[in-house]
Amino acid sequence: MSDSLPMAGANVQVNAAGLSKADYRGAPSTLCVGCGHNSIANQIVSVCYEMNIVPENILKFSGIGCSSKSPTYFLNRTFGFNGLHGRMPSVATGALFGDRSMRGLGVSGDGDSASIGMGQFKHVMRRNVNMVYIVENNGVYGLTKGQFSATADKGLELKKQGTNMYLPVDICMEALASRATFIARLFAGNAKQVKEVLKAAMAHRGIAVIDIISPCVTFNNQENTYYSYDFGKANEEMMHEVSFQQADPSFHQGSEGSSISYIPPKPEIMLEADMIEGEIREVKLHDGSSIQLKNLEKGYNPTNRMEAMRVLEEAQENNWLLTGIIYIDPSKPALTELSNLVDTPLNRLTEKDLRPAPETMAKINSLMF
Amino acid sequence: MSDSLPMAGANVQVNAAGLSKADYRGAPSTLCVGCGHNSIANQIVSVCYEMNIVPENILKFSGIGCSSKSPTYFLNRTFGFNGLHGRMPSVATGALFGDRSMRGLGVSGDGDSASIGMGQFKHVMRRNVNMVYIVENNGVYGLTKGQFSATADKGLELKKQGTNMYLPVDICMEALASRATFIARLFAGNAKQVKEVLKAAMAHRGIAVIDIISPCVTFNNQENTYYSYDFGKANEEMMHEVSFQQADPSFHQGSEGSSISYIPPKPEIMLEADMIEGEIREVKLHDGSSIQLKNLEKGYNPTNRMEAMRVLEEAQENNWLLTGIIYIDPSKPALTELSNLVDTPLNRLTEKDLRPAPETMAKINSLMF
Amino acid sequence: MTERIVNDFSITVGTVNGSGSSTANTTILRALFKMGIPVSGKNLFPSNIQGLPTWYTIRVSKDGYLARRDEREIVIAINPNSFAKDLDSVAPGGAFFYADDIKLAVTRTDIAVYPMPIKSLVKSNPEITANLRDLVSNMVYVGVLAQMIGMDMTKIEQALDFHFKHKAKPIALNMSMVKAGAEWAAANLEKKDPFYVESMNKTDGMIMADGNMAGALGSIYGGVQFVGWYPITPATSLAESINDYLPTLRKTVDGKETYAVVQSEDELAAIGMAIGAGWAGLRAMTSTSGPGLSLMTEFYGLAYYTEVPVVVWDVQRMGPSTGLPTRTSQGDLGFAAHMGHGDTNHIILMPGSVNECFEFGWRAFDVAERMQAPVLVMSDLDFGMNQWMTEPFKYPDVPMDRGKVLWEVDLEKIKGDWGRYVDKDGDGIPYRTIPGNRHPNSAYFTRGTGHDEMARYSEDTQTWVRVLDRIKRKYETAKKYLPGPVTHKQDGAKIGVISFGSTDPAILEAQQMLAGKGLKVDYMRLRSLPSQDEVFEFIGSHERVYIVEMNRDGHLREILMVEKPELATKMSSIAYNDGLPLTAKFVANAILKLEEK
Amino acid sequence: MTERIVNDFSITVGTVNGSGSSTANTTILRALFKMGIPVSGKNLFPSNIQGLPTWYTIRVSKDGYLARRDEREIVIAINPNSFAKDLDSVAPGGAFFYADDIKLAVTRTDIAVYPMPIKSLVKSNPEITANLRDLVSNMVYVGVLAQMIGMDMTKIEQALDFHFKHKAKPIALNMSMVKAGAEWAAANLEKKDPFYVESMNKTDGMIMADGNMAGALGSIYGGVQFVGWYPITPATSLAESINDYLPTLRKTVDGKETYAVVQSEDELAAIGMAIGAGWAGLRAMTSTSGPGLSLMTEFYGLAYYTEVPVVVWDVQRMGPSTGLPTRTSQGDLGFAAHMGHGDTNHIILMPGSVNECFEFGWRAFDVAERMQAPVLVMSDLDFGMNQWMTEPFKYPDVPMDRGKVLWEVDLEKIKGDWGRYVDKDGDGIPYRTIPGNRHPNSAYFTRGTGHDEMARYSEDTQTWVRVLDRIKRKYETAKKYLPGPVTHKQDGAKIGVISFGSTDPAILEAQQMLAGKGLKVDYMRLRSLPSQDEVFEFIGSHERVYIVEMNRDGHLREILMVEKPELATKMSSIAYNDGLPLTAKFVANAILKLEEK
Ligand SMILES: Cc1ncc(C[n+]2csc(CCOP(=O)(O)OP(=O)(O)O)c2C)c(N)n1
Ligand SMILES: Cc1ncc(C[n+]2csc(CCOP(=O)(O)OP(=O)(O)O)c2C)c(N)n1
Ligand code: SF4
Ligand code: SF4
Ligand SMILES: [Mg+2]
Ligand SMILES: [Mg+2]
Repeated sequence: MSDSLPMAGANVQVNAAGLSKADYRGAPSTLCVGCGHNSIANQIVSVCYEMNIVPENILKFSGIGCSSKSPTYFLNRTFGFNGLHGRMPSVATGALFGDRSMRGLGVSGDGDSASIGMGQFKHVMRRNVNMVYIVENNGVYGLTKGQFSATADKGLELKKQGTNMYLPVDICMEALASRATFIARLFAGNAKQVKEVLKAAMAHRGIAVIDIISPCVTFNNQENTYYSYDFGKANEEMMHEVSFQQADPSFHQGSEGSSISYIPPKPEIMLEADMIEGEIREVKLHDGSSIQLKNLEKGYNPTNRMEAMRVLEEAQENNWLLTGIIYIDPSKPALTELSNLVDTPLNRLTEKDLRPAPETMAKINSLMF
Repeated sequence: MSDSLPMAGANVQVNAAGLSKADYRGAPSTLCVGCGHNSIANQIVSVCYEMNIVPENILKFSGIGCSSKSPTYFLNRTFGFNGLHGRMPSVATGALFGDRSMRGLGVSGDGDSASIGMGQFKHVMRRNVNMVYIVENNGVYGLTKGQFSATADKGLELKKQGTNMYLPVDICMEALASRATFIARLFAGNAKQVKEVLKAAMAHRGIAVIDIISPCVTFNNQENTYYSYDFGKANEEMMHEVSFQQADPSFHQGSEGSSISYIPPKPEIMLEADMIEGEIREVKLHDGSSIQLKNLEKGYNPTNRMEAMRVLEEAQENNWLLTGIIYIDPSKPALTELSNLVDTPLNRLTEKDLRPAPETMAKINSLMF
Repeated sequence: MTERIVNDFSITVGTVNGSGSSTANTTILRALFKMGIPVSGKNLFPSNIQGLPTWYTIRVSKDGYLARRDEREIVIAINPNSFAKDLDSVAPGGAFFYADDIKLAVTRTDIAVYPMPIKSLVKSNPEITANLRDLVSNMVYVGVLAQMIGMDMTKIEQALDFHFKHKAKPIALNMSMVKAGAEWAAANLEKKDPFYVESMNKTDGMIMADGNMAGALGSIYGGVQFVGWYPITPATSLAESINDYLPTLRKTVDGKETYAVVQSEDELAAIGMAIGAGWAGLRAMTSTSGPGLSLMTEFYGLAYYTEVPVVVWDVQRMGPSTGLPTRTSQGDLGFAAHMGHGDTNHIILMPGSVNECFEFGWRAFDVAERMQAPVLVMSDLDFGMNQWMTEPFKYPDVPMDRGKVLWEVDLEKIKGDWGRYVDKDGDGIPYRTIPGNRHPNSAYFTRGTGHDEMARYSEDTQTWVRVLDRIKRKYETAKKYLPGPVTHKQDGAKIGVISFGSTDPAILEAQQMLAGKGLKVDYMRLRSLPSQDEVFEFIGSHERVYIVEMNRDGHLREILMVEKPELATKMSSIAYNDGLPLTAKFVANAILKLEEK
Repeated sequence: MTERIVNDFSITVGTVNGSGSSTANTTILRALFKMGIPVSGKNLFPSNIQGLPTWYTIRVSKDGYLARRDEREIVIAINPNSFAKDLDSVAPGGAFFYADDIKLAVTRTDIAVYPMPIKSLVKSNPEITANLRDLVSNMVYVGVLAQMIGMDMTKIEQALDFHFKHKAKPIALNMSMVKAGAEWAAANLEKKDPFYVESMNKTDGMIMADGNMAGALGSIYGGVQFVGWYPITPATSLAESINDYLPTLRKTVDGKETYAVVQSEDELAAIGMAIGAGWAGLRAMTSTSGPGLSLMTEFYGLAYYTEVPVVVWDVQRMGPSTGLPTRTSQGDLGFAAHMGHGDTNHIILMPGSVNECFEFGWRAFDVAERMQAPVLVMSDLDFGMNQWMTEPFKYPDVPMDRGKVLWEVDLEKIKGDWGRYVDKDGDGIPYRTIPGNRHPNSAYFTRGTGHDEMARYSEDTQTWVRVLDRIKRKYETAKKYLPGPVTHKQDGAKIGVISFGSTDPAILEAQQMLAGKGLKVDYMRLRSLPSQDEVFEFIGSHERVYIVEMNRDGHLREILMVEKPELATKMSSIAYNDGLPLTAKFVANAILKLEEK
């Protein structure tokens, strides 16, 4: 309704598009406090504001999952389609033909893209669809309460799940194999880098795949929640016992095994200082585990596929979370540019453009035997 | 019926398993004369015979396509499941738990595995399911009469399809990204190499992905059929005009555009002499185009992932069809070995093994509040 | 010899898949059509590319009956592997032509038998090089047949001229073999059967086409803008024909395209893309057959609940499962009517002729955009891949209906006061905006999860019920936008027949057969679901109604019974499906048998 | 004050998702149960993980009624965001407990109002460190409530003891807050409402469990050997519970496993794996909900036509599309009955209690292997995720039925003379061999394409019809292997009610309500499809029959009408679904209203 639309008041700061930051907001988040996905949504708002993007010139897409709920939490003035689990790519592919002046902005999860959505994910990259494709990667199915996704680390232990036996799908390696034209890996807690790379991705034509490690503060590695660094050692055992109705696979099990009674609110994990090129830094997660962030080296050339493979392999061997723009190929035309479409957006064409002239009918009939 | 079973007679040659070659045969092929898939089926028969494999110890799987029809044409005495388009991996994954002493032998196509089946294909590799997974790769959908598959070369032209705009999916690169434990690429016409590598694949534990280039003599590049090297130049134009009811995208089109009236039988393309390591050889196809076969270099180490990526990239840049065993990792346990299964095949367990004892019931009930 | 039987029999050619006989068979069909004789041609082919037995059957019918017949008066046997079966299949008193290089015994004496020296005639023509022989050899039987039943040679030449697009060389080459066959027959064969053709004028103003091409052209005249598709028999040629014709019919003068066709990686992606495009304001479609339709289930439910216009063609083949990919069926109806988990109801268009395949091709978009709903067009293999005589395609007689769409100007007029799922007009159909609309109030969020009238996420129970009930109401409204049934009455008939789709010619013919036996029946052909009142009035006003359909379980009857339980006991099912197009005889016998009870 | 109302009211707690109140609520439920009072607990939660309003409602019923009630006699408000709504929802004369740190006005005067100083009580306990406060604060309202309605403190302690598996520390900690609440209430609150609990013995010998755990245990006692699954609410805990219990219940003495559970990449793979395993002779299953079921459509049709035993659990949630993932429904029935393109018919088991979830857990495998068919077990969120009082699980009373399987010895006996799809016994069920059988005649080729009795590829029309008709016959045979309906009669009743699944308690209660108003109804609960004759005898012997179900379109009625058109007009639909479990009042009122007409 018209009154729900935020309008920039007289003394509100506006960008070059004449819009205030409020014009880029979404609905309030219903995700967990501290979820990495929230900070990404915030960065999207900032990026669009700072880049003076008119929200109506974007199309939002997502699949199903906590991550896929995100598009509700940014860009209220942008059309959005929250589709089916794993099927964001196909919906986006079709929709972006409607008006090819629009850029797609998709948010998916690791379950959504690497498990059920693997096929569509691979093919949308191959087609170089004109969209930013963010994978909010937490190695877990958040919305269904903590099962392994295909990007879960081998050896990870989860309640009710046991130990993950498989090596993780590497989103960036998959993107390389499928010849995505822009590939980056980021850590949600590094807001500055997220913002910078998102800007580059928005400016790219064609598909920009961004694998953002976005820890699930509620389920990932929950087994070890009591090792969490900001919880006092003294209360560990107690917290554990009190907070979870355990799913103990033994005869002593309670009967409500699958529900989690209490989820302690946690602050978002954010880097305290900027990282420089090539730097390696250890970041603690809420569950007490840590990740090694490594920025790409200065002078790294992201236009060389072999190099990209090399750094990904190297990072994997060293257990680094390599961040930055890993590969970029600005030369390949996006899908909508491969066809020779009329200038008018297809969805503004009218009967006159779309229905062949009456004269053609007789000609067609004459071809039928 | 019992009389349909071929039995080795008194003076029939038998292998160490006491079986004659006839015991490995399948039904007569209904594929086109000269189809690469036929020669692969023949090699499978030879390999199993020569390796003294008891046919009942194998399980055959396939999806849908000309290639996926192949399992009917070998190993009549082997259980087989011709499932759904693109879904061979899941059926095989479940079935191989029935009796884990069996090895799976799957035949799929490029459409079946790289288009509709991409997701399952990627995940079956990640799980290291205990099967040989052959992709009979012709860059085209044979059974539906010649559309581009996801492995079609960029720039390829096909009748009714126009020009392929996308880079091909590289089956071996995908296998590497998904950490398949045995990866090879072959050319169906190099019977000797197919046989050798198939033997190695059968002997491997876990998944052995074999990308076999297997030209579709009927549809691939059919536009250029009249350039075919063994058809006299003089008749080219005539042959073309006479043999196809053209699907000319113009007003002059006939009305039965989609059917092909006549398919000239063609001999299978087979190498005339063995190739040596590192050799590069040009092979002409029926459609007049040619491929550059390159055998892997002597001394190539197939246990190094980075090396494997390098040779694949290099081959791709040089337009070589690189053949041989590209990668192998014999150390990873197959899926059925990851669990600690009982020795008896699961499908031979009886009620005694499967139904918990009556005493347990009271105990379970006592846990319910 | 018995009396001459003119223009009323069937010709069946038994040949080998991929052996090139389709040019020959089409030439016979086309020449007969050009002689003014109503014909229909059906290809009974295996799910294989080359080497297996295939039959092509042509019905020649002075009365204009187009249904398949089981009886084979003339059989031409070219395939040694099906020779015995083909010989067996000739109706007593019929004629059997065969390639004389097939060294098998012809044991029957109740038919006329004509060996044809195809191989030697071809070899004796010096113009034909070795590699062309197989190709043109089929033309010999065209010539022999033409001579024996009296086909017009000039019409054969015209047929070849059309087929080879006026290219002199192949026309001459093929024609030379036709003539060789005819001359040899004239010189060597004695007519021993009663079957003849004679020119008439019953095909004037008619065309021949297959349903997939018709559907493709219809879609183009309906302004299709986006096609996402995945190959599957027998639907493939629909999308391929769209691809073929689009450039000529729809490119702008400066060669730019007003459409996009994407061959997707599978059917989930095909419909996903089409839904995305439909949501973004394009006339969007996909085409598939049974297995693909099953895969589209989840997305179809999404389109239903999010109210996205999209057209899905189901060119049916024999299921369940992979089934018989090259056999026809109407077996998807029951599934399609309930497609998607949860409560759904769907709009289904059911063309009953190749001409209607064209018409529903464009109309489907009007319905989809008007109703903001997925629309399923159910064709089948018989329509889709066979040649049918039909009325010429008619240019759409109504302007495009783009439904309730609000663009920038519209929003300005109403001051942006708008909600995506508000039922402003009380007909269950809300208004929609289209992505790309730059009005700051235009955007809304589309989701398959619960939402309220403003498209906001909602888990409120009453909102859920309200929205779902409103959608149901929308499908009531739909009835007035859907093509109604077509009725063929007979004075004083007390029993009725209801059917849909490609059974039409068999039933029309059966109606005459039954009338011949003194049984009058009224026949109503449904063209869409949900059904209009008319349909139930028809049922109500007859003593008994037979619902005829090509499936095992009688799906249409089930649907109609559920829609009107009061009339359930009036409806009897005649459901049968062996993969072949229905015959009039089957229908008439089935009705007679049930009437006797 | 009015009269005491004992053991007959509802308690609803309005709280925040993820805030830890589920331990508190379960403790109340369990303590009441241990007091011998029939209870049921239902969680009404949003599709989110943390932060949104959630309600937990407990029905206390001396008469043993387990259905949800709309009336809320006691409401405990902990969530500021739903405070107003919660306050509004209290029935006149009811009681409202709330956390006194919520600074909102309590405006109603027709109810008893009890503020609770939760925060300050927790803070004042020195044993509770800051980070534990949120966790245990919910125990305060347990204590306050216990004091005010007279709950037995020892039962609460027992409940906590059970919950925390006899671990002293958390038990003591939580109990201290319960006591603090109770003591504070005793000292500060004056009883102004009429609601009390008193111990009774009506839960003796009963258990409480949720349907997913019951189904999981049932599957394990049914010998499940392979589970392929993909997470989806509300089905997830079924597979997870199997995973939990398998090691204890089914590992061999030397720690080896007799089963495998694979979390697949999606639902297509989940059912594909299960079908592969079922084909290979394992008792195989998958579990899912609506969207997953839609995705399984193509594979389900394959299992139907290839005759592979496999069990699929559909724990229904609200559809169409993603719908309301945390709300209950019976809306998948119509779709499931026709699942898969082409002609199909399916076996559906419909448990009507948590106990039957256990029973059908094992029975489903017997049916699937006996019938060589996919079997769908339709549960729903209300069963799956809520706590139900139920009879203890009963150990299977019949040995496993592995169906018609031929191993090596069997084949030797019959000299290998065997065909996979031969109907040797005339009941439509063929014999099968299992991969791994080493007899040289054992192997056959399984395919979704046309096949003959020997499992050979076939496109022959008659073969196709024969095989498909035989499969249909098999489903006639099925009826005798399926659990029949359960009937609750009332002397002299002329009208009947038919239902299935989790509506059972509401209908049983409605039956009593109606009897109270002088309307006698017989009630039949269906437990499987296709339906046995008994069902139609029931319908035939009543003047009218109301088919009650939780969906919009009345799917069960549609199915029954189609099965017996002669009785169609006797069946009226009472179909309603707002995502909440049905109430007796709704059912009784709906029937009364229709009876008045
Ligand atoms: C077809 C289908 N299957 C399963 C589900 C249930 N489901 C909802 S979200 C989800 C997983 C989401 O995981 P991910 O994409 O990693 O997102 P996250 O919640 O971790 O951000 C699943 C399995 C569904 N909605 N649809
Ligand atoms: C769900 C589904 N979609 C489409 C088809 C139709 N179809 C049959 S085979 C095939 C392509 C096979 O291509 P490929 O795997 O490359 O095998 P080839 O015939 O080339 O050997 C398709 C699309 C089908 N059977 N099922
Ligand atoms: S469950 Fe995990 S992924 Fe989902 S919102 Fe909470 S923290 Fe984020
Ligand atoms: S169509 Fe191509 S792939 Fe299929 S059988 Fe013929 S040659 Fe082989
Ligand atoms: Mg995730
Ligand atoms: Mg192929």
